[in-house]
Amino acid sequence: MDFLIFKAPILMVQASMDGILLGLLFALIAYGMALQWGVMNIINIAQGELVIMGGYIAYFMYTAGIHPAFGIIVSPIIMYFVGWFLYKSIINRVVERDLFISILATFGISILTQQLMNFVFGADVVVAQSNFGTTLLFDDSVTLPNAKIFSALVSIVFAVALVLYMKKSRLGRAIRATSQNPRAAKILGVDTEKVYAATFGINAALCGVAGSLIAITFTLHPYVGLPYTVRSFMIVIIAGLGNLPAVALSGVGLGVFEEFADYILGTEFRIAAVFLLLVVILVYRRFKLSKKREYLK
Amino acid sequence: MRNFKLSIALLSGLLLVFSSLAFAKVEGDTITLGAAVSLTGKYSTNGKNTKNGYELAIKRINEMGGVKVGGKSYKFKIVYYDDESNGGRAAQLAERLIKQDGIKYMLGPYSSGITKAIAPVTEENKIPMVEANGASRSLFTKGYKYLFAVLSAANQYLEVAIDLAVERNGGKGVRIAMAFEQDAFSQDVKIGVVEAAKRTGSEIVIDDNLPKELNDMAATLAKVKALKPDVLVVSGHTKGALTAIRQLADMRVNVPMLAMTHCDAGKLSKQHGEKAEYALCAAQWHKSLTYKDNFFGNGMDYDRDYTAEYGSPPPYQSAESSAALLVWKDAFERANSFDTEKVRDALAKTNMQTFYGNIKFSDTGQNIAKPMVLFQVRCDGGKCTNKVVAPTKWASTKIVHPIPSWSQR
Amino acid sequence: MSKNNIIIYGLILVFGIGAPFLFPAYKLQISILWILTILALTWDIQGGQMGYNSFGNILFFGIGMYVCSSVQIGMFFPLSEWTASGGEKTFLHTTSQYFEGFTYGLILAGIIPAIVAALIGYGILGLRGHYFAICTLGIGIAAGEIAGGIELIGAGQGMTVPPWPKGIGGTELRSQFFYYLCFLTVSITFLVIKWIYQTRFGLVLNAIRDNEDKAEAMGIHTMRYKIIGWVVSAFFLGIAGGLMGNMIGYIEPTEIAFAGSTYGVFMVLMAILGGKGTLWGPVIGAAVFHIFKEGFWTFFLGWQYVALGALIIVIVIFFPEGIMGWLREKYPHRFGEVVDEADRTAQVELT
Amino acid sequence: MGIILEVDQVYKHFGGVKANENVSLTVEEGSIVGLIGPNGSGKTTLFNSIVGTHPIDQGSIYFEGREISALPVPAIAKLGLLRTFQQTRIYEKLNCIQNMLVSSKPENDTVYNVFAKIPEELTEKSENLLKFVGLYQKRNLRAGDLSFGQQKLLELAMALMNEPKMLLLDEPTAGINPTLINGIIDRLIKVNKEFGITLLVIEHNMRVIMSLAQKMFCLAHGQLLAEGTPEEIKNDHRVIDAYLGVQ
Repeated sequence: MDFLIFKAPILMVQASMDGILLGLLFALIAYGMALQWGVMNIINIAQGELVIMGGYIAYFMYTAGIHPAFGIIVSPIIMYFVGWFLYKSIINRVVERDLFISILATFGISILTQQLMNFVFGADVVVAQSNFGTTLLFDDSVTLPNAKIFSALVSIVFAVALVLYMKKSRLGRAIRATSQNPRAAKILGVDTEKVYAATFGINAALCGVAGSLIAITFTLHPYVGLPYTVRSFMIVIIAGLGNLPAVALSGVGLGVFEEFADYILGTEFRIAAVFLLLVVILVYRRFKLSKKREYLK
Repeated sequence: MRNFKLSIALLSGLLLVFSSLAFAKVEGDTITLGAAVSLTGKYSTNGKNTKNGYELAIKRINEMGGVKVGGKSYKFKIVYYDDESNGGRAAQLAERLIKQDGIKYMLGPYSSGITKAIAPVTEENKIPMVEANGASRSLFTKGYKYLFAVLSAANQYLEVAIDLAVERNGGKGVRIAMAFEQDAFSQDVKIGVVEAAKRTGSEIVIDDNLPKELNDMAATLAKVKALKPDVLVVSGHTKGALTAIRQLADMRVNVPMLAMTHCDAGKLSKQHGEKAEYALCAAQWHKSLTYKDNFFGNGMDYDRDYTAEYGSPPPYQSAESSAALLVWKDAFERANSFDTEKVRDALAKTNMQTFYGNIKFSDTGQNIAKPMVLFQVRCDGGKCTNKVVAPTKWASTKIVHPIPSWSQR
Repeated sequence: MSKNNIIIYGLILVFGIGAPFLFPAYKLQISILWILTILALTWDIQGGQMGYNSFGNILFFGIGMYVCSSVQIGMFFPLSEWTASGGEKTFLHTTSQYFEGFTYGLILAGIIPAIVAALIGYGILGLRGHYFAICTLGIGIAAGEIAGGIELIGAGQGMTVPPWPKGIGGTELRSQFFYYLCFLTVSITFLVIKWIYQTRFGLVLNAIRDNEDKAEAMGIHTMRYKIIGWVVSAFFLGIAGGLMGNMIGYIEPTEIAFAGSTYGVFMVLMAILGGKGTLWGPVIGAAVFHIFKEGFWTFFLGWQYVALGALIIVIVIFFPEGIMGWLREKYPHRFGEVVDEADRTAQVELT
Repeated sequence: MGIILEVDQVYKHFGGVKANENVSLTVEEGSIVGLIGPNGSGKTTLFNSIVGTHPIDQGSIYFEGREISALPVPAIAKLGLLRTFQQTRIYEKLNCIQNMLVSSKPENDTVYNVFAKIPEELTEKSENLLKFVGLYQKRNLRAGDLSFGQQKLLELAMALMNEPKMLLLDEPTAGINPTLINGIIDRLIKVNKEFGITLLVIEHNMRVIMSLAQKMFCLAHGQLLAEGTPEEIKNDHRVIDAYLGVQ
């Protein structure tokens, strides 16, 4: 336990700001997960690996001399097709099956992609430089890397764009219809197969965007996907499926929680705190529901 | 159905028996060594560096006539397994190498934690192991007789940096901020720093342990910013080094001295360029050291050959791994025998110079003939290199201290 | 017991007892096979028989491992000194101390995880389906991270297990000792599990899997059964953990003790591969998996995770019922699923 | 004969939907009572309220004079108040015998009983009950492989295995081959007479309910619309209106 944060309140401002910026980035990944969870009823353990893969695309643009920020445009396009391919080759076989099957199958995809990334991209830990500089606030006592601010802004822009797309476009409406009732949608002439493929593609594309942002704010390594998967779970479980403002809010909440946990419990318990929060939230909701003699469905 | 069970049970038994190819320790003109290295998982970066080091040395030794035992020339060969960056797996593989594959001579894995998991196995089976990447001091207090490490112990890594900071402070104690990963190696480095702090009357103001799945150090660095320590020490393998530099620069954290490990393995100077400038890095080896041997020449030559072979300059992990094979060769030739006991005794009496440094083992198998080096990342017109600053004997440049603040860089 | 059964049990017994002499080089491998079998068998109590797919059972394995060694050390020496500075100080157990410590350690390694299971069971087992899966996944990972932060048990540096006492015979004796202990444990585990599947308890577990609401509507307090099922799992897993820790000789929080990404996943895979929800499925699954893994895997050198990933995908997509499930589909009559044509009298009454 | 079940002014809302509103009814011990009403009138909700699947908002429910509205599902079932489901609920991966065995009266669930070998008498009893419903030949098949109608019969047998005092049946003849319906009616009467089990039956098939019940209740829009003998209900114009959708 460390109470430095209470002695130096300015750290609270720093922690909150860091948490909010981080949380918006998580929310972007989580939104993809919520989307495909809601539409296809698939829990995708390979979410984090898709993020890292997207990050490597940005990194390779960077090594080729292009500013990695352009990754947010290129990466989603490539990742959309990666997602589409994954759907067509594996996911479509687990869509209408038990959730446990989808968890295990995507876990298989996850370790397979980790390994392939290790071969293709190399085992080195890499970073892409954005050279965006830093914003200093409150007489230099709070520092915000512009790369993080950029990430948060991009997350917001993509999220808003996606919401509009879901509302306005034909495909977006078909996706929403399918998420509400796949059978009814099918009867009304929606090609659910296509919708599923597109949904998984969009999910992968969102991961691609998030990955490019991670390439310029954190580090990339083939084996660091899992924490992102788990965080998106948490956010989705707190926020529920398909509700973007709630996803954004709980993403920010998680980000801030993590930063504060880091200060108060110590960095070594940061990840444990995230996982325990997941457990606590689930168990709390289970007890709350059990008063109504119901359970989490 | 009963018959199915029966046949499966039988099949299992048979497969288990034949599931492994047999390797003999010395067969024809090859001496087979065994190694479990991390080709996958979180240590895959350095596992690969380790393997590259082994491979390069084998190639060189075999090209240059191999190992001469009893008037005959033998070639080295290594049986590798992938330990998946997992100590439990590594211990199992070590046992497998020894028991099933008949390996009599072992090379070390990457990382202290995994070496700690393997050492009890080799020790019990009385199989000598020359390891190059397990620096944990506790390896050398257990009385292991068959373990030989060509590298200096982990606690020495950053002690020098603390001493340097104290010296710069006019001999008075300094305020230290520590961020160490929760793994065997980094925690051992921490022990060294804590001891140095005690010895010099320094105060530890931040003591953060980083999780293994580290991706964000913002909180630790914000504390550093608030408390303004005199020296920040970071150790968290490659990812820790890269994350620290990235976020130090991004958050504009000014600290008079920054000391860390794994700078060369993380290719800090290449990946972060000027942002990494002035970082002090502990290393087992640096190419500018003036040691030399007959196989690789001096450090510069090794650097050149390694780069030609693998496309990037060698981190010290590779150099020490190469050195391990030179030790083996030397020991075999002096023992002039393949008997493990005789080879072990020869290993214990090792006293040689390699391009990597002098090697002489203490009773506990630790290399006591070689100091750690400290280099500083220095940039000149956008091109950054690692310059040795300590020990003074090899210092190619004077240390810059304190590090200029970000606004002046 | 049918004649075939006697032959099978006899063969396994002969193999189990004779293996160290028949295949001395494979002693550790076979010991690990027994441990893996325990993992698969105990996982199957939840995942297969009860329908609660747990990803967190590794928790009990890890706790057992730490409890066993802590007791072994703590009974005779100060634990904090043993683990301080990464285990630099060495203490030596005498022979009697070693075995006394080990006995108590192993007993507590079973009991304490069982208590933990009972304590957290009420909260966690109220979750169903994938929420249960995710929650247990969270617990498994959190446990490793927390253990990595506790100084007393060596934190991230891990903890060395007491070495085999000097003067009573060397490596051979040690590996034989652990081998037979593993075999004994797996035998007891198997027999206990076999027994409970034949009782009302086993039937209730299956009922919970097939329709928990119905079971409750029929007056069964399902929570009690779920908790007891978990406690049984935890008990044997804990003992397996204690054994494994001693066999490896070194404990590390996230890779050896709470090794969710290896043993935690393997136990699920083995049970599914063999056929979850059957008695023999996990045993066969463990054997096939271990042989596949040790036989071929190590030669992929770096590609083994690609192979494992592909294997997982293929198993869950094409053989979700596993080997036993597949056999059952194919030869249902061999599993006793027959219409009793002989007795038609009962039918008359209704029509 | 005393009153075995009393539902007293029960309210149950789901969000804005008033599923049960001020429902009161009583069932006499040893009788067969029908519960009818158009679709969505709250019959199944009432069943769920009685056996404790969800808590009720207001009111109280008494079973053998004991308030049970706050008890959890298994506790109520243990008192001897059991229900069957409209969509069958059986343990599909277990065979019929196992389905029966696991349904035996949990009153005897002592630690010893739970972990001891299942006694022969129970197996015998299961077989007899399977004979009673005509499933004896299929006793070794997995319950999931049975037809819907057979599953319904199995579910009935499972309920009998549990030796309840009162049984709530949710549409026992829905989805069953019409030629078998008479057989089921006979069996239900036998259950009532021979086993002495009180029955409360939801049924849409008027012929069935008329030949079974001694007393009937009719629900509409969550409220109790009418009660009386089958004859009275049959001629009650409010009931007919409710079924025809006239407000």
